Amino acid sequence: MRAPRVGKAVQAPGRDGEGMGAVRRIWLLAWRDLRLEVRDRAGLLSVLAFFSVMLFIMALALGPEEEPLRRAAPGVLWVALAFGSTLLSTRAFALEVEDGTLDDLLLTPGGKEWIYFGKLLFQMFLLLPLSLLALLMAAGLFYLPLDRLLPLFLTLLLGVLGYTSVATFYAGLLARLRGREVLLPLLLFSLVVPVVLAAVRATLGLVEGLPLEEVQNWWQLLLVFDVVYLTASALLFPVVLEG
Amino acid sequence: MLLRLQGISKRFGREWVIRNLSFALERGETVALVGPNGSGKTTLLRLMAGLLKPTRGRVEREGRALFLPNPPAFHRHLTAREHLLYDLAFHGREGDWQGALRRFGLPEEVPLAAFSSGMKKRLALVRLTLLAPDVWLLDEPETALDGEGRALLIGILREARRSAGVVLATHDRALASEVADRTLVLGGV
Amino acid sequence: MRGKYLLGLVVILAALAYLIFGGLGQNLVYFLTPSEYLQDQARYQNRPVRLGGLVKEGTVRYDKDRLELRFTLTDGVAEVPVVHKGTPPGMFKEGQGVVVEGRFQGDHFQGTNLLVKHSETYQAPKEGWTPEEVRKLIEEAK
Amino acid sequence: MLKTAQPERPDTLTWVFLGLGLLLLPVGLYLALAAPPDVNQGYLARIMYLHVPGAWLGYLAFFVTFLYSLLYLFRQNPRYDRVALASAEIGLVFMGLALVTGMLWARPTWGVYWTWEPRLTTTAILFAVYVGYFLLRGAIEDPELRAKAAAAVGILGFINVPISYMSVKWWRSLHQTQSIDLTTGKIHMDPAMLQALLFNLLVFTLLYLGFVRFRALLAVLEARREEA
Repeated sequence: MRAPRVGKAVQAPGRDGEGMGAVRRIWLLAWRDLRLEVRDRAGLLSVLAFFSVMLFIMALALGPEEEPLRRAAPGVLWVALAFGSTLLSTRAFALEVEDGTLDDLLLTPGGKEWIYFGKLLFQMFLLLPLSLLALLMAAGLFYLPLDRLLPLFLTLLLGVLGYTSVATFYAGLLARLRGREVLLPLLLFSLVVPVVLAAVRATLGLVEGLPLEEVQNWWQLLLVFDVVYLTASALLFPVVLEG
Repeated sequence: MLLRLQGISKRFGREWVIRNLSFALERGETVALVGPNGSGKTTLLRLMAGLLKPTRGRVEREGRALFLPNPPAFHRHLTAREHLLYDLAFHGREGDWQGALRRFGLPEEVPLAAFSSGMKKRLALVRLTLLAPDVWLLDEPETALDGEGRALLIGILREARRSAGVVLATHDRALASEVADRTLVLGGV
Repeated sequence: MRGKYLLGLVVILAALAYLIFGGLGQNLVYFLTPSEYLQDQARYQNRPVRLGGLVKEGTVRYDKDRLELRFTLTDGVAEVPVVHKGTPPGMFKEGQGVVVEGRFQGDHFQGTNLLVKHSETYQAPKEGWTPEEVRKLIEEAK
Repeated sequence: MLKTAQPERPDTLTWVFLGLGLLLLPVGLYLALAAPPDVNQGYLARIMYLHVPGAWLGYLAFFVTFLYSLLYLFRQNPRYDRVALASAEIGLVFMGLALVTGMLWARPTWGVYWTWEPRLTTTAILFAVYVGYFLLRGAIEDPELRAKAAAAVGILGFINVPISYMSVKWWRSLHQTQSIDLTTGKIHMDPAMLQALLFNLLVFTLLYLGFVRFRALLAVLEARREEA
């Protein structure tokens, strides 16, 4: 894997951590974490194993008839994605906590928002291919029709973003806490139920062949939640992480 | 004035680790922080860095502060080169990382998981010189270093005080008397 | 610093405003009306849906022995015959708004769950009503 | 160690709110029972006098939690955290009351105790968010981290309040829309019923204010014990 070139670090003009400098730092942080995660393997493999085991068991439990399987597929898919991304968001900060490097990030000059966005981007890098994989698996195991792949992918993007925006925030907040693996899903699920609900309904609509205008409303709802959660989390993140 | 603590106290749970302490650090000054284990040296350094908030009192800081923990913290899966490049980028700085690594006798392309604790300590010092903070906060920097490493540390600290302020927590009286302008003694609680 | 929070607040409020005024909602419905059904019958055939409307006056037939309730649901434009297994709920009466859960089967709607929708308007019985009338009214409503 | 002398016992205002609230509670009950029955629902409509104030005070309490959570994050004064905590706790009780009375009301009118209808779903989510708020508080030992984490839930969770409130307007659903519509100012209610409802709303608000002040005081004592 080749990283974007880090050799030519440019001194950010004016105040550190503003403008282009911040965008570059976010990108680099996400890329670095991806690199760490790929080299470590343990976290990535556990998420992958989790996805496949969950989908297999659910398919076994609900099968073998085609119709009930197809109806259950969106729900199963999103629950698997939600749990999987909780695992990943814990990983995003576990990378720093295990090696004791979270302090180094906090001591970088400028605001702390970039850390939030970097960690978020890292998870999106991993989750989007993973969710596509989960979608393909669901197509195989649950007879999920894939003829509207693009709208399905848009739904995945919006849903995963909404979920991850809150998950990243909480994972950061709880990073140093014992028992965070238990606490995180507990906290998250109540907050992101609207997101998961809207995502399931949009997916269901796409699977059942409803016209796009009908699905579009769920997309709008998802978009609103994404924007609100993303903005609020990014603003609150530095406040809760300091001190 | 680089750093000023005004009547700060810090409590963890029910334990007061630091009570009503005031302190000031000027540019060009090196202060040694001494005291027995558990006297709050590390906590004080973290308070100075802004990694902890005091329960009472105020901390004012000018410029960038960096904290070197003991043992130093690095990502195991990165090489020294990668780690330094990311650090430089995150801090928005440039520096001759290759020269610095050579000066400290460290390999560029070996994953840090394979580094000994002495090598990690050296790398941490390289990192600090490259990032060149205004306030250096070092927690027992002399541990795990061999004679050569120790000489390098003293050299670095002397360089640092020209443009920055240094606070180092140490159990090494000889080191403290060699580099420090004054000593801050933390007693038992 | 302050500008950052202000910007965030504006973004959040804009998103919520979009939710309110963005034409969202009318399609995220809890129930269908009969005319919506008739416009696109094929789509709703044999799919679990909720059908909402008013119980048409004079169409309610309740078979006590087979516990079968038949009535016509209307939204003023279109009408759908409904067959529901089970006793009608307390407030069920002609002219009342109801929501039926079930699916379309051939020419009629087979209900599995009958919910009565009441309005947000609360009105006391008019003056001049005799106590008997009020009591009767209340007994009917129970 | 105390910066200011903190009260050991509830102050006069707290007692006034609590006393007045408890004193007026039977009056509110009487008014509710004396209010005329509804044309369609008969005496059933009277559950409204519990249901509506419960839901309103729940929303209000969560709003107060939201406000004080924001204040806490920016001022770091533990007092704000305690008010946020107190308000969330009372809000949860009132919301629970609204949910239970709503279910009791739904069975005879709609025919079911519960259905996954937008208003009910969003209210259930809201309830779950604030249950999560207390689970979180219970799980974190460090008081500052606890307060920060809770404040974050108090802020992020609040977005569900306006959505829950507006859900009956945005979605065509089973739940009736607001009888007293705050967005348009229209009131669809017989004056006699309106009086009884508003009176009960007042009683509940007094009780809420009293409870929050009282609970916040308890939190002060708790914190002091934790520190001592």
